[in-house]
Amino acid sequence: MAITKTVKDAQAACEGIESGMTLMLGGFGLCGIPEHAIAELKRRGVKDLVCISNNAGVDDFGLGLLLQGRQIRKMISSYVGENDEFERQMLSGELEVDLIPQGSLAERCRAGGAGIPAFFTPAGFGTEVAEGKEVREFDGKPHILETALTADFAFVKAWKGDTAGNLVYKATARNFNPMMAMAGRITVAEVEELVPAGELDPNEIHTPGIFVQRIFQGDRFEKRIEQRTVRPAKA
Amino acid sequence: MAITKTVKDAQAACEGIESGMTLMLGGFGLCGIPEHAIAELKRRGVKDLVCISNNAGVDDFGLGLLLQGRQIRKMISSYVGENDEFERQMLSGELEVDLIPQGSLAERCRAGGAGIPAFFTPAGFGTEVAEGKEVREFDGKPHILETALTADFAFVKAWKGDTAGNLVYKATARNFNPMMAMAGRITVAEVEELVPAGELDPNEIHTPGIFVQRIFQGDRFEKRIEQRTVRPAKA
Amino acid sequence: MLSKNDIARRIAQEVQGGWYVNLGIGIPTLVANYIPEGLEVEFQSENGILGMGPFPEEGTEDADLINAGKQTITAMPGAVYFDSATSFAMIRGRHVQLTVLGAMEVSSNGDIANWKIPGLMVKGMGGAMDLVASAENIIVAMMHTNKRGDSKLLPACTLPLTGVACVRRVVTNLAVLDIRDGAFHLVERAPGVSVEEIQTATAGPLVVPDAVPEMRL
Amino acid sequence: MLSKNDIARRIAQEVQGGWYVNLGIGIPTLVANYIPEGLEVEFQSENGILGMGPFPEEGTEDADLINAGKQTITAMPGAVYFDSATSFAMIRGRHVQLTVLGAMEVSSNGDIANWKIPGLMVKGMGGAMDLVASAENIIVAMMHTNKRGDSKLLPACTLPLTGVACVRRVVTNLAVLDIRDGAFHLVERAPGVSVEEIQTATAGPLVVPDAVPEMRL
Repeated sequence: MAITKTVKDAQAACEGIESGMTLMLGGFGLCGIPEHAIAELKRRGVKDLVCISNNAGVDDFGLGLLLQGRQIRKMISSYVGENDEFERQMLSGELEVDLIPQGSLAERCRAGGAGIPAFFTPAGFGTEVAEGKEVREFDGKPHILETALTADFAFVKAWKGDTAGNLVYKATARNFNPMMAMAGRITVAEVEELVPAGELDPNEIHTPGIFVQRIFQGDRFEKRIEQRTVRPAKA
Repeated sequence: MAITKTVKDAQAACEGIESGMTLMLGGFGLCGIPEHAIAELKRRGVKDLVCISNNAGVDDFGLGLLLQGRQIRKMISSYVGENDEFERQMLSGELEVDLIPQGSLAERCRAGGAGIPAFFTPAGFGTEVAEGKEVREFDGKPHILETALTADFAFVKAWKGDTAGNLVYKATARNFNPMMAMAGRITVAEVEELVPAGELDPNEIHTPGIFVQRIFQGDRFEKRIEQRTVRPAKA
Repeated sequence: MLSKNDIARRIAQEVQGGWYVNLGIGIPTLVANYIPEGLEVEFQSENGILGMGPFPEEGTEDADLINAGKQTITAMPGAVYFDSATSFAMIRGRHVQLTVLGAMEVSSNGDIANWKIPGLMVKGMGGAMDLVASAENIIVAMMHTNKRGDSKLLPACTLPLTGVACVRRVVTNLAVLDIRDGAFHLVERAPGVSVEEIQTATAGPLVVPDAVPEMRL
Repeated sequence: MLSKNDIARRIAQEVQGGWYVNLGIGIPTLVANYIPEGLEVEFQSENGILGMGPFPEEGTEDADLINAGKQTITAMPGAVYFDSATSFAMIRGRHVQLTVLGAMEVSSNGDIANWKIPGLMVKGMGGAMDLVASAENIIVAMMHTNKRGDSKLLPACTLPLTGVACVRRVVTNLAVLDIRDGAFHLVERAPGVSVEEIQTATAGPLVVPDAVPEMRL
């Protein structure tokens, strides 16, 4: 019988979060971010967080909300443009930042969830990223050893989910969510539509429920667009 | 515009196969195996093959057909029971066999397709599998370094596919097919149903077409069941 | 003395609600039959399914839906299919709470051998090495002695190993035993089996407490 | 002298049928506009789509469908979505035939710097380091000189590197140049631009053949 993962709301889903914890947050830019979890983290006021997330939101949405409240001690990201407050805190030294290549970030999260403690990748060889890391040649090409990332809590956002924690993402809102779901000690999924176990096609699930400990349906998603680029509508 | 991968049949799909090549073949037991490619390999009579496949088929189906014709020089597998001819050739030394843990086999194929030349895994530490391999502790636990696998040709079997090479597998017939599709220099997909690009939901594709170089619709799949276990039908 | 079904029945008692469980081929597969109705437990089969159900009704079997023993199966509501890399990500990443598997030999430091008899049997390890290297909670289900009557609970394995220092508990036709501090610790006797019988059948160091309760099935 | 659109137009000439192409932010994005109708080329965006199409018609934009520049986009027939790990498996595993990206500096041994100006700009490398470390065919699209008029084609990069010895070809507003044997090799001049102008604007070693054809756009 399927294991029930449902919790009432973001507040219940964040039970046990403490200052100083390491969190993963899915999303690329503002696309596919766990908005409700971020709002709840802001409400709780937990501090000294280490946040692993590809980006850092914008000033007034996404992780920018936690930066405003100085709740984040350290960011582990690949790209943090588009956020003035972030840049200010980083350049002033208030915020610790570990910038790592996007593919290595994705793979390190997957590795953390998959019990692979380390792997070799060519990305970053010969750059700052390689400093202090083991270098080894394979097929005559230098690679660096990267280690797995895990988190106390991982927050992901999906399109549909079922009570057993199975998740389906929509379009490019998938991005980092599946790997982060794997790598969280406690993984919290917020979904636009929550259905009973058995309603999703088992062949079409992106994240198996085994990776998800808590799931809830968000009551309203803003899903803000960062760069609205369009062409004229045809008559 | 989508890149067309369609070829006429198994014969066209196997163009360029030569004796001595390394092949990957998807499937678990007889479930999800590339039947048409195997039949074509038998017809061509190519020899000295290195076959990477989780299993070796049964005496008269799957890779057993190539074993009968002594076409395989070496098998890289995790489990090879259920095949008398295999056992005979292996014990007599006619067939070289490299047995590796199933999870390491899957991950090594994925690594080969993903440009990860090597990774650490706990599987096999302290066993024959670890002989000659680097051992390193992470979090106080010993791991061994495993390297990526690639192949000259990878043969996979999917349920549905489109002309751009996108694949959807059915149920547990997915198994090793997605990783092997990634790891083939030339990946050949045989599908039960081939549709025009655009007909599959882009959100529900298991193997993106970028990993597939040739695709064809098989004219009849036997899909033999290895262990038919049932309970009485309800009245 | 327990039947194979009784061994499975006893192991089913270990299973807790909320657990994902991987059952090996043979006796372990039978464990699924003894999980109480309504207990929230999902079975993983490493070939690519979570939420494995019973065998299909005759006539509904599907060649594309099998378990790791290559048997036709069904999927429960809430089931999910995935590829082999994802499957072992679950296993290696310790997302599976319990692994039950068979063995040819188990040693008193928790080593297990179950994949090879040199020169005789070479079926391969399948997923067993990944499972034993990763699982935090491994129960071995097996007969206490082999067909020749020799103990399968040894001071050290004689066959090629599947994994080292990984088995926590062994359930046999004679007893439940825990492994710690380099010894087998007798936990329960099978109904009607004496401590002496267990001692005789156990070649590895065996610690027997003052009271050894009989199993309740 | 080429406009940004002309640079993109010239790079589009390099694209062959059957190729998967990753276009970076800025000038590279414009390349998609100049691919001949009917050429079988698919664009990958590393945030998780193959088969990226043009911007959506006004009113049909979808917050869940963006490219790596975070712009709303559409999907072509045959498109597919995937996660970031799979996306970089494609890139690292050399399944993408061409990568076009911008740069702040390129050196004559093929090093590239495009992610950081110490103390001033710290946006991060995004996927650029994975792309340049893995792609077999990298074209840099950029202006020949920066806003202060300094050459961006240098004997050695002064900014923190994105990758080493990886750039094969550079297309600027002045010229097409190949990189080999530690030097820039002039391949084509922009219409109306003299070899002397290119020599003046190139700080790194430049090899000029006897005849330098003008680009045809």
